[in-house]
Amino acid sequence: MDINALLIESLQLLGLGMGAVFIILVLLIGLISIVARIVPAEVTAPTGVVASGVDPQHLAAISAAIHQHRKKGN
Amino acid sequence: MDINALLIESLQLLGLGMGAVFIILVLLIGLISIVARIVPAEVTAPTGVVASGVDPQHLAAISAAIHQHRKKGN
Amino acid sequence: MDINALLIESLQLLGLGMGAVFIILVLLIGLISIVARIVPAEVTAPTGVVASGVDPQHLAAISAAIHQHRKKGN
Amino acid sequence: MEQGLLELWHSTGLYNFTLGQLLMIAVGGGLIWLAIAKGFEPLLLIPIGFGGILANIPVAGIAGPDGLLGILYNAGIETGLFPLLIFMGVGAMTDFGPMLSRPSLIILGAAAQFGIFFTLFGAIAMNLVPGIEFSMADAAAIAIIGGADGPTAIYVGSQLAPDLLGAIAVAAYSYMALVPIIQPPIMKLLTTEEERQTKMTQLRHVSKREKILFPLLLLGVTLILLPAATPLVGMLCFGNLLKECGVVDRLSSTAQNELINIVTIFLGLSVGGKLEADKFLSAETLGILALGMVAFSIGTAAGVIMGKIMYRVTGGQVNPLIGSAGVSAVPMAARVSNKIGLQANPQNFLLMHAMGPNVAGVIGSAVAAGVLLAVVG
Amino acid sequence: MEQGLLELWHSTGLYNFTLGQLLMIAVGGGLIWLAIAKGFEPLLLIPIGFGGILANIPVAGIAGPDGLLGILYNAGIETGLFPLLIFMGVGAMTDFGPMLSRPSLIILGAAAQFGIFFTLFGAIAMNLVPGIEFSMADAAAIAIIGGADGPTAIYVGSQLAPDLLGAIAVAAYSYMALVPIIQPPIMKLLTTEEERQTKMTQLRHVSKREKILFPLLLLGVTLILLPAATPLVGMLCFGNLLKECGVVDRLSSTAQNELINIVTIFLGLSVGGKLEADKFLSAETLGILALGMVAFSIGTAAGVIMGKIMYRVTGGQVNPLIGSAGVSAVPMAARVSNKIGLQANPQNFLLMHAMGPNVAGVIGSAVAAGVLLAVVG
Amino acid sequence: MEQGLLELWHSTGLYNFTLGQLLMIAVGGGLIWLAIAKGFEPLLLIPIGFGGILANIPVAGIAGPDGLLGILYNAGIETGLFPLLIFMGVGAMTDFGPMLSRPSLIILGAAAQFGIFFTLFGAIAMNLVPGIEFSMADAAAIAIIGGADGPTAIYVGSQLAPDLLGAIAVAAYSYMALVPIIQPPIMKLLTTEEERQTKMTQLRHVSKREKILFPLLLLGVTLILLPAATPLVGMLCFGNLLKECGVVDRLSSTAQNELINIVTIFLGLSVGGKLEADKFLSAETLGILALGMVAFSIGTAAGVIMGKIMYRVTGGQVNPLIGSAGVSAVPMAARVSNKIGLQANPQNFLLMHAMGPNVAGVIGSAVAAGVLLAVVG
Ligand code: NA
Ligand code: NA
Ligand code: NA
Repeated sequence: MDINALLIESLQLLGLGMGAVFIILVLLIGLISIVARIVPAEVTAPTGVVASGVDPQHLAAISAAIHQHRKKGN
Repeated sequence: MDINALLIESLQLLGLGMGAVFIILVLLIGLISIVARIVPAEVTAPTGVVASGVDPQHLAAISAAIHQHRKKGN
Repeated sequence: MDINALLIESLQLLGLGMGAVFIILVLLIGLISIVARIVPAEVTAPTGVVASGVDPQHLAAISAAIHQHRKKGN
Repeated sequence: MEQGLLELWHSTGLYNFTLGQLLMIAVGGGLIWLAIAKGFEPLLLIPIGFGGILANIPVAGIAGPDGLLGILYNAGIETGLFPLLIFMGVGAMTDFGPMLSRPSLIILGAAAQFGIFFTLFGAIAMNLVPGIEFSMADAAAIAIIGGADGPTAIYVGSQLAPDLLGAIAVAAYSYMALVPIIQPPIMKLLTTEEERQTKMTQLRHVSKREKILFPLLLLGVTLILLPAATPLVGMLCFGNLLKECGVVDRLSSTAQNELINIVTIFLGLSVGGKLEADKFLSAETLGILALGMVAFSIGTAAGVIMGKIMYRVTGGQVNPLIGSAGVSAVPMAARVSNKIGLQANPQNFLLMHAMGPNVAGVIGSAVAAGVLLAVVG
Repeated sequence: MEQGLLELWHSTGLYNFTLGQLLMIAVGGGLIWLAIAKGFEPLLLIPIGFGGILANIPVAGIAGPDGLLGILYNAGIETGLFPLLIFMGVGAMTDFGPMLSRPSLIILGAAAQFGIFFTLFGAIAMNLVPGIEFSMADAAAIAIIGGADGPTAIYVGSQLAPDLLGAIAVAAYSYMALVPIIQPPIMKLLTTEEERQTKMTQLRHVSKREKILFPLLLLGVTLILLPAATPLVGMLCFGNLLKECGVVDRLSSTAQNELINIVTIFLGLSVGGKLEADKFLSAETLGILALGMVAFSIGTAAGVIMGKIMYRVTGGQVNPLIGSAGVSAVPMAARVSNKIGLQANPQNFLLMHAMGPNVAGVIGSAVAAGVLLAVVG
Repeated sequence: MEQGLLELWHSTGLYNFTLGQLLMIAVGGGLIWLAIAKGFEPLLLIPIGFGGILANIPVAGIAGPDGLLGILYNAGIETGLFPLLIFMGVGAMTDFGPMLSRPSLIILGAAAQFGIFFTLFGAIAMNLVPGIEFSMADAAAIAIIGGADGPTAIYVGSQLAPDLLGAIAVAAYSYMALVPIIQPPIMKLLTTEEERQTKMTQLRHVSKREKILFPLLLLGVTLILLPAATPLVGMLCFGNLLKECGVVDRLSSTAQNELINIVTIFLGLSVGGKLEADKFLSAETLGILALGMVAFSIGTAAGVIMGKIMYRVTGGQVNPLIGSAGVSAVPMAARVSNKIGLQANPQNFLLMHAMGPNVAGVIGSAVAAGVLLAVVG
């Protein structure tokens, strides 16, 4: 491939590349803005408790059991 | 292999498998019980000191040497 | 190779090996001594600051900015 | 210029997507959602879900033989390396003390493995359903879901039925997360109020030396009777020995922290790489999900029934509720036993008693895996 | 005896050295000196420099196919594994919050990628210089230096032009270290004092949920439009999801500490293994160093000019100085924006505002890498 | 049914055990016992002992080419990767300060390598014993035990005589653990009470810059004179540079903690995999054990005698007891010097003075390894 063809190809790539970068990042701007509007404001993040899959009373009971067990030996 | 032969083979495997699981775990129960009886009660775990391969006086001497060395430079 | 040839070869290796070890380590002693004389005495190790590539005022400004930013939300 | 544009267009996802891939990306997203919002085994389901998404991206070939997930799969899953290292870490994290203090309860961890072998039979029977065809190796790989132990399921799945591995891993971890929902109704159905109220006596003290000897004992029994189980059992014992011997704490700490974390990331991603559309979106997957549920339920029931037998034999010294913990799913199943026990009697703390069958269940399913690998593999 | 001595003499470095190897050992030492004494990206340049020394030791063959560096290279660079794992760690360390709080600034991170594509053109044009011959793949691999992102440059370089990898990596990390020297004159040249004094309003609060959704969003856009970028972007998103989801902290911590450290050591050493005399000591390397500088400068200029456009369009709400941060080089480039802003107005803290384009630049260059891999690769 | 039972019976250990395997399992258990109860180098001997047990389980093939230990061996020992990474970690953990503060003591670390080369001669001479046949490569691999340095012994053993590797590693680590028993009688035999009472003057201060330059200096000397030693010496220097340069603390910390721990686990297990009955239970192993003891004793004696020479030459400024530390076995040998010194004079703290020859011995045996690899390999 001669140098002229390469130069033309690289110019095309310049256009394609910057086009792709701008399309994807502009789309991202749009999506981020939409998400920011849709997602409700934070409500003291209840995810933590759900994630552990254990309710607080349960946790209390477990700690109590472990505590009792430890106290008695082993 | 037709389905009937497979079904029979899987039933055999059920027997073999549960048999093996029970034999091994029951044997384990026996061995654990024997070990529990043989192994002497804990004598304030002397393993720690043996493991480090250094007796306490020795350790004291080393710390003293390092301390002295550090005090004097480097 | 008969045992005598092997024995002679291993004796040669003894000479070669100890020679190489002594030459390299004696050379090292010399180089260490030269370096010890050339290298200037420590000047409160300024490498730390250079290494981070940031001067102290700069750091102060950054911390201030982060602090201000954090205080205001996010 | 047009050629360049065309090339770029042909390299977009839009141009190349199949419906199956889109569905699988949704499945991957669903697993991530379950993990984050519902707390479904996030340590595994987030990497698996994300790997599932990456594996179904057209053109990129991330799960192909030269892609990241493919390379990790070949290096760590096909060879068995990753699940065995996870098992070592599990060993280094497990305290067998509660089990050693009352070894008779190990029998509950044996009984619960009935779920595995019953499901093997069920999977073969499923061949009667048109469109489903499970070989004996497939059936064994599916049945191991009933072991309620992730690395064991992945190890056996990768050796016996790699094509089903994605579905098997997803089923195993999902049902492990669902233990608090699956087990209680079965436990209540099979026990009386009186049985559930049974208090258990306090555990005896276990000496350091007994704990050090245990992994060697377990390995000894396994290597004599069932060498095929020794890769799994051996690594569990090795990890546990590192933990208990007390002289290599830095190795023990690495095995149960950094090393298991690194391997978990790699294992999750590469298992997710097996969630390819053409393999996962099939009648077989539905069969696997159904059979996995059967396996968990039967295993739970078998454990509870053995618990009832022990309740009778010991004259009411064993609460049958701890039988369900024998399926493994450590420590979730033991917590469920404790919870149901507390509902029957607020002074009834079963957690440490249930930990015995719970960790025995891990051993039990590793032994079951050894039988399957020896006979079917 | 003489034979033994002769053998030993023939196995000394003295007997075997070529001038090129001695020069390259000096280059390796120079990189280590820059890293320690001048603070040039020491985390990478110390392993790269040391690897460069090891690679040029005669007889030992440390960078050969059976040597340590060769084995690491084949296992981790040729496969893409190491840069992708580094990218996962980067994702787990990156807070996209500042970018999400004002998404419009992402456009600055897009503009700065102009440096990459302009340099591609420049590299091809360099073929007019006698003695230099860059194929399209070579040119693309060199151009990516303008992305100012180490793992991206190494990933693209290893895929498109492995022979140039050593020089590309050295140029990329050296110029990233030189950002505080390269960028300020360009920034000052292109902006007015008034523009530089512009204060920016405070950032809005970004909720946890937005942060969790962002990596999935980014992966979604990328996989639809440019699957070729998904290995890089995917691992960045995976790491970031581990960090933000909040339920797998132990994996996130390992990804951004032990795992990235281990991989950094291996990656640096094996990239250094590509600093072999016959590959590095050539006109091409000088061309790469020159083009890398062009890429950084043009990228910086493009970012600042886009900043000036936003300054006009928004009626003076955007300080053009944050445009230069769009090249990535996180967080150095954002610090430079902050510093020049403070010089114009001591009350002008631009750091957090510049972090937006800064991390957007990472995404931008990963996308650019995807285009290059899709069209050229 | 009978067929299934028969299959299972044929797959038991009971059916398949050979006497040799049972003996080797006992040997593995014995190593673990020595490590736990007697404190014999537990970081290595526990993984090696456990690996030895796993390797001798019939049917399972854990040390075979598709088993866990075989895969780890091929990936990390055959390639030299594991011992070299351990050496990097050792470098990152070693403070060469005491050696730099009084470089003349390095000569003691050179003298002690006489143990290696004398043992080489002894191993060849052992061919006169019927039933024992050591090639020059075997003899060299055995002799390196005298280096009293684990990773060096494993590196040389894996390159020159992989079949003997198990026995060599076991001998090396066992004798390193036995240093407090092997060395004192030799030290006392060769020194007078007056010599042992010699107090040494305090060490000079070593600047940060000297410590940074040292690893580069050492690498420089080695690459010029003995490139064959640069894999080992190079990684030692790299690790030490990471530690001393002060700008890559996160890499240094990973090299001396997580990375070396992970590699230690893998290396120990895979070296243990070489404890196969047919290789280990042979006259050669007895020869290796005997020669290893000779190597340690001769090395100790050579170090002490060189210490006596320095005592004379310096007019009593060097205590000959620190000569024995030249064998390496860091830091145990230095502690032994200190202990014997204290017995002679309770105010005589030799520890830091002995650390100089001690770390010099590591360098000395790596150089000796280079000679063996260059001439014999
Ligand atoms: Na189980
Ligand atoms: Na960039
Ligand atoms: Na030594």
